[in-house]
Amino acid sequence: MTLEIRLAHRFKGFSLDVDFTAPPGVTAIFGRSGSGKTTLINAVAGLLRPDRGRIVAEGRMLLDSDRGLCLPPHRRRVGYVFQDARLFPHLSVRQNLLYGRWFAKLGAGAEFDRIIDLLDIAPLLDRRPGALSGGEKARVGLGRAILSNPALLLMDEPLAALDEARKAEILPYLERLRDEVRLPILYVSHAMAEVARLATTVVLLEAGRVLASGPTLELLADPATAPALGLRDAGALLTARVIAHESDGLTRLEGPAGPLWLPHIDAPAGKAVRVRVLAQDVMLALDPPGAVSALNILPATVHALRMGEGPGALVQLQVGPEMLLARVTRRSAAALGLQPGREVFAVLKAVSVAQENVGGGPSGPMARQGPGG
Amino acid sequence: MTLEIRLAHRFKGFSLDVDFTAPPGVTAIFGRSGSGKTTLINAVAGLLRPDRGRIVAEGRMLLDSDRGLCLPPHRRRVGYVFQDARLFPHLSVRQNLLYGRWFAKLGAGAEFDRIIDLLDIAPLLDRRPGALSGGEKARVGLGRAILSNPALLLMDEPLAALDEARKAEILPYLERLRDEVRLPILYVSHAMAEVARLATTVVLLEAGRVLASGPTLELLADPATAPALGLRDAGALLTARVIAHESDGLTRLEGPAGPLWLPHIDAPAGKAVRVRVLAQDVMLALDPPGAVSALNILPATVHALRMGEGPGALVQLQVGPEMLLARVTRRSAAALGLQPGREVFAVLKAVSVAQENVGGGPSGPMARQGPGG
Amino acid sequence: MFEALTPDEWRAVALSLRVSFWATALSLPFGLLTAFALARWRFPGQQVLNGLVHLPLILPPVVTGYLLLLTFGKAGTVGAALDRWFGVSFAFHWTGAALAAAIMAFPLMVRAIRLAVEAVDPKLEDAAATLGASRPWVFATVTLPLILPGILAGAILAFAKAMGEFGATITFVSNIPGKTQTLPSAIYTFLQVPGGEPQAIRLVLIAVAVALTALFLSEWVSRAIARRIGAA
Amino acid sequence: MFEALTPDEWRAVALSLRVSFWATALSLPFGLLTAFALARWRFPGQQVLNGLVHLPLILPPVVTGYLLLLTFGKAGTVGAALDRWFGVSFAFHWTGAALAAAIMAFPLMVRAIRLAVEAVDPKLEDAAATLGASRPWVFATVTLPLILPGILAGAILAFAKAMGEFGATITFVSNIPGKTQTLPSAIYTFLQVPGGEPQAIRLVLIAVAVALTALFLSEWVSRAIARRIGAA
Amino acid sequence: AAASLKTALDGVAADFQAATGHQVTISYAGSNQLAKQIIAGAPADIFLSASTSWMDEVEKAGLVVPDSRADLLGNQLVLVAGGNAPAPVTIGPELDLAGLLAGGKLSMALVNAVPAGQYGKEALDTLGLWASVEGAVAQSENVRAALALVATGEAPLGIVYASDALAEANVTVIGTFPADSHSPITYPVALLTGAADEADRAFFAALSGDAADARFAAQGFAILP
Ligand SMILES: Nc1ncnc2c1ncn2[C@@H]1O[C@H](COP(=O)(O)OP(=O)(O)OP(=O)(O)O)[C@@H](O)[C@H]1O
Ligand SMILES: Nc1ncnc2c1ncn2[C@@H]1O[C@H](COP(=O)(O)OP(=O)(O)OP(=O)(O)O)[C@@H](O)[C@H]1O
Ligand SMILES: [Mg+2]
Ligand SMILES: [Mg+2]
Repeated sequence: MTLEIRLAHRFKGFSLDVDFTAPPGVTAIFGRSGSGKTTLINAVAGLLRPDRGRIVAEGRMLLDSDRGLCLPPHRRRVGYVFQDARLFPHLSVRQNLLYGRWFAKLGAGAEFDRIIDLLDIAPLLDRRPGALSGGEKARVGLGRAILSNPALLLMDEPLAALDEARKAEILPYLERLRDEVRLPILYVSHAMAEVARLATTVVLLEAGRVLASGPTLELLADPATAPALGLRDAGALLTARVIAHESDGLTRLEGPAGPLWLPHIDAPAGKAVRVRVLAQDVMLALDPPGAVSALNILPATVHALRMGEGPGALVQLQVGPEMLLARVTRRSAAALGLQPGREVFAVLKAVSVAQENVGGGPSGPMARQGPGG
Repeated sequence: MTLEIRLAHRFKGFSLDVDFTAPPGVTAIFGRSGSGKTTLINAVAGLLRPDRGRIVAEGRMLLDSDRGLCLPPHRRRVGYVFQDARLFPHLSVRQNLLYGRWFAKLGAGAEFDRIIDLLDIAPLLDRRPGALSGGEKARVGLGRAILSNPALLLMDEPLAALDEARKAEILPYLERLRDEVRLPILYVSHAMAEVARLATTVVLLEAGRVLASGPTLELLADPATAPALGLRDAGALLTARVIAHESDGLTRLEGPAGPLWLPHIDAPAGKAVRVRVLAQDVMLALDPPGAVSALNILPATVHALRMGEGPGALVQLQVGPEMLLARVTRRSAAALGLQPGREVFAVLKAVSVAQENVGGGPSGPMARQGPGG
Repeated sequence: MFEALTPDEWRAVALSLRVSFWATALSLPFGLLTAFALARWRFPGQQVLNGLVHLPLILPPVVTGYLLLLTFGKAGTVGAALDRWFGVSFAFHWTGAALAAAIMAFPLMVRAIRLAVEAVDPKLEDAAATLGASRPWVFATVTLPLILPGILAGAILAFAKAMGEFGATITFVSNIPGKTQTLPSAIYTFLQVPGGEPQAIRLVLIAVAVALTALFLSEWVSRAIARRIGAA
Repeated sequence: MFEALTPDEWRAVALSLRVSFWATALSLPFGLLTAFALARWRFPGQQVLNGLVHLPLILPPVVTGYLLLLTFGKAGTVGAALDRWFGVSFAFHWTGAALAAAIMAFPLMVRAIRLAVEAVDPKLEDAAATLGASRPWVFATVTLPLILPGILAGAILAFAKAMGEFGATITFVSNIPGKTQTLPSAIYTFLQVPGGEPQAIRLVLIAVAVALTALFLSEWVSRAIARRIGAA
Repeated sequence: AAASLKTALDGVAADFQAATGHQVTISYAGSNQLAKQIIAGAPADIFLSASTSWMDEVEKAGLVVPDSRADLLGNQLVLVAGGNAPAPVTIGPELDLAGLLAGGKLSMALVNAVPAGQYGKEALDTLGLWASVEGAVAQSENVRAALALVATGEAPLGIVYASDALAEANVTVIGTFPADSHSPITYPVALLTGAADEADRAFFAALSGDAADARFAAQGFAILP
């Protein structure tokens, strides 16, 4: 499902002016605090009527200011996870969760139990939201939106209040939503790891304007846009297929870039996954290193080099047909004589690929790494 | 300033029972959603009167339920950054910020301008908080608490709603508060990177109980507690002294563990800093690798080895007098024949040490890495 | 003085209860609507409506009663029309007493509900809308429950006022025992005759007891609601 | 009928304004305190206080006036004491009219303020406390501004009610032109004599104009507050 | 009927009911209110007013059965005082009313609106006393309230009907106004045009019967022929 968004709106001291198309899958809205992310999402939900704009969701016209059309929020079928949870104080947690289902004429079914379980909110069901902890509120808000059976999911920093362990449990579920239910999702987040894992597309906002937008893979692997997304999160995505789960807990994958060994991935053999490799986790060597703890050593060719303002450099590597990004110091770049065309070896530790950096391909099945490390 | 906290409180379905002492500096309260972090902090602030308890802040008795003593919140001089910002809707942002100063009989001075600048909220000063964005609210709440001239700072996920860039600007300021003003801080966060950088002490809560507590350095370098803190964040801290800033943007440091080259650190030569090295960023080799992009190669001895439940293993290394933690696959551990006593080389890329992983030593000056990478 | 109620007293009590109940119950929907219109909407003539609602408070009750008599009486334009088309007659009937009480109590009810409506966070209503609730459903499932304390406060004020209303009632529908003689009218009559005080005091105590019972009931309900919303 | 006001009418208007103003102004602090006590505190006898506050609403005004006479009159216990100790006398004085109006309006004022107090989020008060504000300061800087709409609503209800109050006033302090003859008393007088209606209507229009002016002023202030709190 | 007649009239109605079995419903309110209601179409059969002027209004509206109007009752105007055994006075032009008040108020019903007040003012005018006490007159909504002011000691003196003063233990009648100092105090009664049946006429007749006279007299009213 494609989502076309064109909006212009002015507040005193702030103006939003965006125009982009979100292809099926997860579109991450990325930007600094105050850049207009919530404003944008509110307009999609119908909670803000922009000065001008046009929003089309798979042919369904949600808004067209030229024709004076503006679908009211309740007919847009969006599931909105608010930045502030906005739970109904007069309803129990259970009633909050079932609120949207009631209008969708669905009851508490197996789906309900699954979400309760996933979000670990079963003990809260009969409580009022008033005295829930911050993270509990966030989880209930998430559950409420998902359970309302939306045709489009809007999530405004849904996981910001959650601990890493909880996030690691919820992310695969969101991937499944994206892939199985094929639910388009607009996802606001500051955490690049989440974005890189979930998002098919990234829209980078700054002061109400779209600074860059495009497929996540390209943006993150592009040395030109990576700094804007945060150097620490710069990295490229490799595609691969699960070959076998080995006895010592590693999974062997095979991709266009070559063979990979990663900590156990919870996907059956044959499934396609994508693996995010952070630029800072890639070490370069001129010769294949000997007895080292790194399991993945990929022959590569330097494709481009971009010197930073500081002591670092981003190196774009051609690994087979795919691109990999490496971040090294300028000193090392000089020492190794890196320049386009130079043949090197990319050294990559299996454990460096953190749990949330392996995910199902945008249209493949989800993949999950097992516990432990 | 030492903070002694002993508390017992029961809600229906949840009970808090903690007893620990927070030494001077930042004490991080770490724990999953619903583990009682906010409840604990509320009790310290005097907003919750626990069933039983005793809280002493550097000799000042804030609470002693045995003697029936309970200082009201306004006489505790705590600066509380709330998880929900709790800005006063009827006051302008400026008035919100100055609210506490009024009671501390301080006006808007140079300090005020500095904070406004740091938090980048100058354009918001004359607005009402109602329509601020999530991150703007968080920043104003942070400023309000800091400006109230507190004797003790309580921060409940103060940076959760902020983007990485903003965080990177604010963290050094908090370090400075910790070190220059010597303000004791109770800091709730889910982000281990923040915790590792700021905290002198970590208190790990689970279901209302203290699971582990102690100096950050020890807890993070201890293979036994690291999994509880999140494997991705496991890592050890090396102490070092800035030696020189070199022309290519690197800083040379010298520490008990040996020489280190890191991206530019914003601290004068001679200053002590601490450097957090993530376990997953350390590669092990039996022989010193040749032409590689990694700049730091430290000879080390395996001190302990802890196999995980999955495919990974944590290796505790003795590097000079200090400990380093490395996370490798079990397969690599076997291939390299790792076992206590084994001599290896720890390979560490300069750029792996992310900006927020270098900070001033708990009692040293702050250190900040420059922009770019 | 504390012997059982006489049949006449019973009738006055029963009538007062009936009048107050219907005055409160039937004016509630209008009170809600008016409070909503004043709190949320912007329309021309809003301030006129606002002034109109407050009028019964400002006017001496006898004036209100007299105006009612002129409008809703048998000879009054509205009264005659209602009688002709719907067979509803207020004149010298307990329904008229209820109308008078409702109108006198209306400003109190509207203000209480309006304050509550103004305190509702529209963000919660937005949230309900994104979950598929249309305007009326948002109102029924979110707004209404949230303003319940205000509605309750408005209803109890209206009920108490209706129990005590006298000036407009006696002017409009007179003081006919068993038909329009409410407790306050009965009290008034006793106060008008020499030596009537003891009976008047009896009736005052009865009126107070009835109204306070309603008041305490409403407090209890209101606390139950607050407890439910508050926590746990 | 629309010629300038006669001196007598002027006196009635001025007196009504004076009485309503003081009745509202002086009962505000008590109203605030009572509303607070009812909304926030728990103490024995709370429900008794609650009932007491509502009493003037339930009782026919003449009864309230009569009770006032018994308590605050020259011979009444409280009245005598006040007269002896403070030289404050209510009997046949405009202060008595203000007292009567204040008491009649008190339940309306308390309810409005109480609703507003109950809607204040205690978390904001907590936040103020951690920033160093003691209880009274929290009240003055956070609670009070937040309940301002409620206070305004309470005050305007009280003012309007005071402008219209008649039964209790005339019973308590009688009707002395220029001293205790408020607009409603004057209106009542005209309504009692055949052919007095035109003059009564004149006075009614004056009363309505005065009260509506106050009402619109309060609306305007209240919107200004709401706008300030709401956004921008 | 006028509210002040309640005690007596209730008795008359009870007697009538016992004798004839006809149910009598009496609405007590201010004469002005009743008159307006009758003019506005109230389903009343008999009007017993405390003032002639309001009966005139009803008559003007053409609602009175011709020739049915009669003056049923009369009353006397008295000066009452509170406190212990005040000395009786003779009411005449030489009475030092202001002196008796000693700075206190003279409690009356509304002198422009309520009949008792109107008669009182008329009497004081006739006696040339009005000017001396005008500023000291406290006017109440009705006679009962005026009496209450004296009974509670709020005002030292009051001018009320004899019928009202009779039952109030806390006041003493210290003087009766000469009958010629004011127009005769009468309570007119009339059959209304809405009255249809025999029972109405029967009760109308019973109002001037002996049993009724006794009841009215017991309440201090004067029976007019
Ligand atoms: N007033 C209350 N009544 C009942 N239960 C409460 C109350 N306040 C908190 N709790 C419960 O106590 C537990 C701890 O809450 P707390 O707010 O301290 O968690 P937290 O560690 O801050 O979590 P988070 O990271 O999600 O904010 C939660 O399960 C919460 O639901
Ligand atoms: N109703 C409003 N009136 C005026 N300004 C507003 C209004 N709503 C939002 N703004 C301003 O518009 C800008 C964008 O707000 P928005 O909430 O969209 O930011 P955001 O990208 O969601 O930020 P955050 O990450 O902090 O939540 C902010 O500067 C905000 O203060
Ligand atoms: Mg936002
Ligand atoms: Mg919390």
